[in-house]
Amino acid sequence: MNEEPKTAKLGVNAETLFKEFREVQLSEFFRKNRQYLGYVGKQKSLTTVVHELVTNSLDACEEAGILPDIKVIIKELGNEHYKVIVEDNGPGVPEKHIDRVFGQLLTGTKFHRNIQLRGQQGLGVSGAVLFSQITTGKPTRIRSGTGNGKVVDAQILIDIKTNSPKIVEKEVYNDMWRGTIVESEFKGVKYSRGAKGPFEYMRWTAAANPHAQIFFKDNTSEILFERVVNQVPPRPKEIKPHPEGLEPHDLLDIAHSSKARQVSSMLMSELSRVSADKVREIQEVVNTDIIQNTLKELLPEQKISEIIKKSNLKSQAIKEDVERAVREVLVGEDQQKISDIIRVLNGAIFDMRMSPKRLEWEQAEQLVNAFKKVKFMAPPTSGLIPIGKKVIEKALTNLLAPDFVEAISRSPSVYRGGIPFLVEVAIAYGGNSGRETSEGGRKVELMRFANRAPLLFDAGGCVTTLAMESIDWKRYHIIDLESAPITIFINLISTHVPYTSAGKQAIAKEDEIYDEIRFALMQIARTLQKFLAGKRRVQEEKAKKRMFEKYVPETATALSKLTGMDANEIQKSLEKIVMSRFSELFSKEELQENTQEEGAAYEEIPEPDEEAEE
Amino acid sequence: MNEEPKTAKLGVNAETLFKEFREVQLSEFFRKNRQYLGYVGKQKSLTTVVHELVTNSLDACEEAGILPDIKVIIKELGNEHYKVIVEDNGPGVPEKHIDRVFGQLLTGTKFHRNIQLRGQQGLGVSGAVLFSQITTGKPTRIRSGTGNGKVVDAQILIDIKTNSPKIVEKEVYNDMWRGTIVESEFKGVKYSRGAKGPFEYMRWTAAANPHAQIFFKDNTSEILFERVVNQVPPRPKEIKPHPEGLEPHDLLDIAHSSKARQVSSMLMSELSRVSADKVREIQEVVNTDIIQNTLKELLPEQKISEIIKKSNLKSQAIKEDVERAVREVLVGEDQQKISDIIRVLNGAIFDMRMSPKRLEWEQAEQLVNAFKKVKFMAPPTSGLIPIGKKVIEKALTNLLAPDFVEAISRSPSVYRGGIPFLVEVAIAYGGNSGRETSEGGRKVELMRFANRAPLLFDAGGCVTTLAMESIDWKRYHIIDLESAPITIFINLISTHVPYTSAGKQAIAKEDEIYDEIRFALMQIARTLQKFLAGKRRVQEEKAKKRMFEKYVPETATALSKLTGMDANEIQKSLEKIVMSRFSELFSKEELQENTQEEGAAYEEIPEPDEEAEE
Amino acid sequence: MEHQKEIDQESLKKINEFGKRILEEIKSGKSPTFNLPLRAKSNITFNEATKTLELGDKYSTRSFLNIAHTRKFMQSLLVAAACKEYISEGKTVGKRELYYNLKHSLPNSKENTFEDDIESGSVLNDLEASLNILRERLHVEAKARGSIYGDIVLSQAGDTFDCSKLGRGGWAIPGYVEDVDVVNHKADFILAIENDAMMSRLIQEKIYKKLNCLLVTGEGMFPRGVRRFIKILSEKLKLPVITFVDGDPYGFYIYSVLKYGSIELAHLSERYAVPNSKYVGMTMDDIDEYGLQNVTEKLKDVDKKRIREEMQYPWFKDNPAWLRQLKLMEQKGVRIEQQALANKSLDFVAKKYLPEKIEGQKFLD
Amino acid sequence: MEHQKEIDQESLKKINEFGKRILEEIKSGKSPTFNLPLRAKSNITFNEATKTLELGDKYSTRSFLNIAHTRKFMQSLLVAAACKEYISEGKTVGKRELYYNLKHSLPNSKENTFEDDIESGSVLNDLEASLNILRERLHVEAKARGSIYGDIVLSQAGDTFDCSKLGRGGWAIPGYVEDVDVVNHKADFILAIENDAMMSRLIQEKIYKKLNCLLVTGEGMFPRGVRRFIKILSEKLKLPVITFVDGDPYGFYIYSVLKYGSIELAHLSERYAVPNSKYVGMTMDDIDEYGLQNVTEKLKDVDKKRIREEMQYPWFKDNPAWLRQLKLMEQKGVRIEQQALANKSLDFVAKKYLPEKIEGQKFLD
Repeated sequence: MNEEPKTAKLGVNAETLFKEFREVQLSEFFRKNRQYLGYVGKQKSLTTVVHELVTNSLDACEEAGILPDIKVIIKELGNEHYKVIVEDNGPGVPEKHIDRVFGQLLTGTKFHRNIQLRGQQGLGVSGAVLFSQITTGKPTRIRSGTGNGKVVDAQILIDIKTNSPKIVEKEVYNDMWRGTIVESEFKGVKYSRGAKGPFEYMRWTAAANPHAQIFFKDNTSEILFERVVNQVPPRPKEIKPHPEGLEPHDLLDIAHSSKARQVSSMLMSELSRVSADKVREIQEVVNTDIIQNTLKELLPEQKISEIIKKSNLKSQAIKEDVERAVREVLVGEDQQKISDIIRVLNGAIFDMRMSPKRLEWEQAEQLVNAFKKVKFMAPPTSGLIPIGKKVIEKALTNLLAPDFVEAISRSPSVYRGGIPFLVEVAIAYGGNSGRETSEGGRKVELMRFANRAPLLFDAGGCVTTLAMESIDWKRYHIIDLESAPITIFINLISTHVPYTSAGKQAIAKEDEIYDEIRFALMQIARTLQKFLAGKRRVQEEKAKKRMFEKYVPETATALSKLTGMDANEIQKSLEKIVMSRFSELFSKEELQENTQEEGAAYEEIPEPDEEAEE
Repeated sequence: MNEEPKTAKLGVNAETLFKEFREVQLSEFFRKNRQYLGYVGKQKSLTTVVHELVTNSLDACEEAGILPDIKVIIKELGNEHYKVIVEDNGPGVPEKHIDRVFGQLLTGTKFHRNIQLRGQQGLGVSGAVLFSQITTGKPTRIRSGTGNGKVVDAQILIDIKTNSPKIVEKEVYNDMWRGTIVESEFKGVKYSRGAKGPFEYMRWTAAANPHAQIFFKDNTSEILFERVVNQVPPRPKEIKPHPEGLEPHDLLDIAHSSKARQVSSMLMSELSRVSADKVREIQEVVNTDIIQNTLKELLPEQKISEIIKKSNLKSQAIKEDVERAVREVLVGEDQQKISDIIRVLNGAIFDMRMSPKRLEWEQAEQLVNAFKKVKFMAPPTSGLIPIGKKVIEKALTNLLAPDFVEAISRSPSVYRGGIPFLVEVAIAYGGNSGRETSEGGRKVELMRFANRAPLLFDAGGCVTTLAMESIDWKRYHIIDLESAPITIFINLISTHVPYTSAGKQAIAKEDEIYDEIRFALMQIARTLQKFLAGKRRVQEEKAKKRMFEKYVPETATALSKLTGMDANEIQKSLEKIVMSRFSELFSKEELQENTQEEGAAYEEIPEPDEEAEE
Repeated sequence: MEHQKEIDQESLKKINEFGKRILEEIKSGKSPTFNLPLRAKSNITFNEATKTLELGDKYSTRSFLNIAHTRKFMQSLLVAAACKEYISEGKTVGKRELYYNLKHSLPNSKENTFEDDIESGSVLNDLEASLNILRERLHVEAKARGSIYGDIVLSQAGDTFDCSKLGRGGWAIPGYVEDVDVVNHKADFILAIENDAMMSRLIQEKIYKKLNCLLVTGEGMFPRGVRRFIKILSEKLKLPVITFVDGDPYGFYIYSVLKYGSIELAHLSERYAVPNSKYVGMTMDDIDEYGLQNVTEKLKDVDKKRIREEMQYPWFKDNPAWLRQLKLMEQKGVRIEQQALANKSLDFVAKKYLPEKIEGQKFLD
Repeated sequence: MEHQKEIDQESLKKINEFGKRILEEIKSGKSPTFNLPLRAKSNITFNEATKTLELGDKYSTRSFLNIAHTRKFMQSLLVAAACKEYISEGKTVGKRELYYNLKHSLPNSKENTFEDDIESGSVLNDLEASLNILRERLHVEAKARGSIYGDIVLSQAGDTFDCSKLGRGGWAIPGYVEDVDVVNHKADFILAIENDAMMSRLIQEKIYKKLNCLLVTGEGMFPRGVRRFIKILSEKLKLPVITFVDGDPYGFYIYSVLKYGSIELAHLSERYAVPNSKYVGMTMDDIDEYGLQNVTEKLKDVDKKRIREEMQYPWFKDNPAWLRQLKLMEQKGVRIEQQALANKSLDFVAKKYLPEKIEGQKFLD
């Protein structure tokens, strides 16, 4: 088989092959791969549309500091054919941006910012427009006013071949109205009021966004989820990247676009948690490695250590200090060798005074490696805006009218070494908690959220589900969680939610997130256990008394046979003994019980951090 | 809660919010979402690199009719740091295209063509370049010659912000060499010789591409998978879309860019399996619907039916024919009404003579609906290039030296109503078939391929696995498939492989594909069963004879005790009886057996179609 | 002991013939074989006249040259030879003793003549059927479990003893009873009792005097030895047998095996079955008749399954009285034990229940 | 029968005192209680001097007003009252008979006094321990299973009978043996045999004459009644007991229960345990000594687990000879049954094995 392989008869050369070479636009890519955008399955596709539009509205309102007022209307137009209208009172989209916001994929304000938002990839609204267009051929109608007196009413399509907006019709008229209405049709989708449909999506949205007023209407009914708190959550702030989460290419990017003059000031101004002290520490770590690697072949190990020890690697004048150390340690050695070593070192030593524009990959890599060896403060959490313990409790009380509810908003933490997050967990018991079963009973319901946006699909592999299932609920006397009237609410807040897949419907099992959720669940479960125990106690005491009374006659008869004494008399004496035990006990027990119910529900729960509250 | 919600103190207007509005490039999107390209997990990432580069080489060779000669070299450079070199003898990339082929995402020749190729999305090679760059910061080195005397040697990066190529270095020198060498470094990846690593990937590639010569080398060893057949597979042809698989937006696209003058000729020239007859049939179906819908409110049902019956809806002069039918049916009715009806109908009737450029969404939808009601021939299969029964058998024999091998290349079929595919299935038994276990035994191995490209990951949900597991192997006397020395080979050939996810590692369970695989598996399993049965028979007869002999002495002794007759004599008589039974039998059985082994392995298997063979 | 000699002579004759036939086949160069009656359901019929299970005349043939038979063939000869020896030496052995006695490894092999006593037991069953001879008469004795009490004087192996003069206990029925003789007796019938504690109660209450009967218990399911003993007594003395067991599917089964035989031993029914047995209790009617509703036990699933099966038994399926019992049990969903009668009073069973039912001839048949 | 009267007088006295104490507590308005010795492992010790398991002096208290005790308290009084009645009337009852006798529903309730005989059995155990009196002496008899054979004349309930004159069978040992008297006997020891088929073999081989012994079998694990009977015989006649069981963890267990008592009945060890028992076989050494390698059986997992447990038994754990047996068994991985001796020849056990070992005093102790 080592002979030269023979080529096919029809030789085709490279030029011919590349005749059809062309660039493909993202819009065309997604047209053929709509599942990447979540448009897969008839039911899920419709829910995805609602999700994208509502998410966008809520984000916009919050960024502008407006209390959201959202209307969602779903009209059935025919078989698997629906119109979806989503209206908000947000800041509106300026006329000059409307076409690209709605008519071009991967544009927007969020993708490149390190900020906590529901949507993040700039594919949301324009993706919905694309989906509408490829199922109905029709444009999406956008009405938007920014409150400056002008309202735009436009019909927008995406030119798929070029990924650019195509305005089919546009009218601008005068009105002070502010807000956005998106109106779009879809075919090949299916509406259901079931567990994974738009209605349920909005109900969950209401639970996690009690500052929003939400109106929902479908072909058969309408419902208003009223606003529960009157305060807009603080605007999420952009967080500077934390050194621990960076990869070399990220750092290079930052360095090259920084306005700082020196790497040292670049690190301090562009990254979070990097102080002047830390810069010096980084410099020391980087250069220790560099000196060791550079001199490895030239000097014995012990000499290298001496040089490192004698150099002040944190110094501003690092090159001079290293040079001095070399001379001191090698004093008496061959002069030529000494100057060779100094020359080599000078070329390698990392000087924090260098310009960030000149930073190269290798150096960025050295810095990133050093970041891993230096201990930084946890990233700032000012960008994380939790819903807050009390607000969640208020929202769930309003929504479920439960017998028991408790929420925990945990302090921020980081995962994968540098990405800040916090979890909020709540449990509601009784009332309308849980999901109604077809037999009219109730079963447990897990409400999952990422940055307040509901996650309705792919519950199986989600860290929230895994954490819930990992709890030994029996320990908390919840014998059969599956069929308990319980709603479990879990919200992950993060600048970067680690979804398991492009579907953005399940959160990956990062250990730190898993542990935080578990911890919060267990803490609330303990309180719930106490609540349920208190409820049970009165019942039990009553049952006890009845039980003693039941055995009295039989015992009396047997004892009468055994002793010859009159059975009636024995019975009366025994009854007296039982009664006296309970007359004492009942008053005492009932007292205990009340104390428990008042106090215990909230004991042991630490006050949430100031920061975690709005 | 019905009061006007108060806005947050710091009102932020829309203009401020859109200050940071910008377009994001695909390169930046994938930089942040590399998992979409298969770069997830240290081991899998490295295998993905090899997959993308090798796939590209093979596709290029085949398109150019060249017998592929592929070299893959993996060098470990440090901890989780590797260099990958893939060299082919393909047509090469012309100098002017090199930068975009390797340095820009979503460019290439394949995406927009309806053709069977391993890679399809134009993200393969440039994705690998991107992955290299974001883990090492280094460019990828490309050397390519088209055999015209010039060779380009270039170092290429992707400008992530703009998704455009950046040539770091480039040299062009004179040489007649033809081929391409891609040389790239990766960090944060891991090489293993295990089940899902590059070595196994290349071994599988050799199994499904016996026309390729494959050389593989890692840090510890090298191996050459020799070419088994000396013929390049026919060049895959572009297949025109089949009407059954189209959606309205596809049809619009085709119509608007067609050079045909009329819709009728457009349908015939741009789609496959649309004849003039079929065009007339489509016209009839479309217009039956149109007439019914248009006249629904105006005429009684029975009159409408009459009109439809009297019109020759297949006619070229359809509008005239409809008008005549209306006049005939409504003769005697109010003239004004008749002309109203004719006017309305004239505006609605779909006339195949119209220009395709003028086709609108609604009409495209009408056509697509009609496509579903008309029966078309299955799509042409000229674009499907199977490996072929004999070639697979040759390849597996070469690779596994099995005791038994049989392959089936099924005839083409369609799934989802219009997408052509065919499956090729083989089973090898004995020799080096199966996978070696850690205890030195062997267990079943499933080799999965899509258009000859190995699928190493996500076996769980793949239709191949599901089909294999659905077979009741016990029926074929393979009692414990799991630990049998069996290799099952399944290759799906299709112009559009229905992957379950963006990872492109598992094929979705389309019923038609599932059934075809099952059918082929069962057919081969029957032959295998016969082969194994034949093998067993000789063994069994020998064992039988030994067994009879074993019981003779004991029986003789007992009978001696029972009758008083000498034990030795009884024993001799018994031995004679046993021998005479087997002297007859052995010659007969052995004869039968030989017949079986020669003939049976291939009986009952129909000759494969001409088309399915190369 | 003369008696014993006759029995043994006949057994030896049959064994010798068996060996001789096989030997002759071998001599003539044929694969040696022997026949045995098919003991499958398809070959078992219920003889309405004799009221016992009987084997039909289907035979199967064991052939040395059939790979599936070879080992069994050899084993059959081993057992036959051993039995010949036991009879000649006048010894009896237990089933497991037989196994151990014959177990050894085959020449040049790790394989044993028998790997467990299930193998030897099954060969013994075959031989019993093939020779048409009781295993006891091949000197393999049954399990010893159960006892007899009452006005009867028995003799065996030279001893003579009075079964009403044994304190609170009775005579422990041995595994081999072929040679038991009755010296004299005073009894009108035999009362076969399921439960040993009920036996103790009836001994205490001296019912054997009151009702003139012999008490026999097998402690649960009557083992072969006890059934054979009852059969011998009832035949020799022409005494009817009255069965007193729990009112549940298992009790019914004990009764039906005693009376009709079992499928496993259908080839020996005539030597085991006691067709003149009658059933006195417990019945489903007893529950209401005697107010025992509170001391019933719920049927388990296995009971319910058994009821369905028993409804198909040839002796039950056309017997309205028995079908009524089975249906009643299914309806009520309960069973009633013999000892439940103690709920009335300890001596209720002896003072009222048994006299009333036996004297009133309130039997199921 | 005078004997019987004395026993009953003492039992009645204890029961009456029990009732009286409880009545007085009720009269004084206290929650009525009674104590019973703790029958948990923590309160059971092995008395090295008497070689029996003994209860320590830890007590637990049953109190009517403790919700966990109330039902048991009532049940204890019911059983005590019933036993008083049985003794007075001179009747004995079985365990299950007791249950049925006392079962009825509580007033205004669907609940019964006892739901099953496990409940009544456990109350009976408690009462036995609390009153420190044998259940047989409360007239609740044990399960009747097992028999005796040999040169001994017994009397019970006015009957006198010779246990060597009972044919191939023996005397069926009844559940109540408190009143058995020995009229005369000719025996040097009692041979306690695990397996009833081995008993039959030894009767056939007339070993009781050869070795001058009484043969007793309990058909497997010796039931309470048989153990009590052996204890009475061995005490009255001052005869040593030699145990002959299978060489496996279960055989060792049968031996150890016979000799030392069981945890369940630790409170009654002095009335059951026979400390002068010795162990003659089967031992692990017998396998090689007598060439029985081919008739051993593989240990099951449950056997292996039991070996580990038995190594911890107080009477084995410091006994090198026994530890050696257990370790040998573990090493060999096999067990050896009594009947495996038949592999040598049927009479091997009687002609060679037992004479050799018993006359040579080759015992384990």
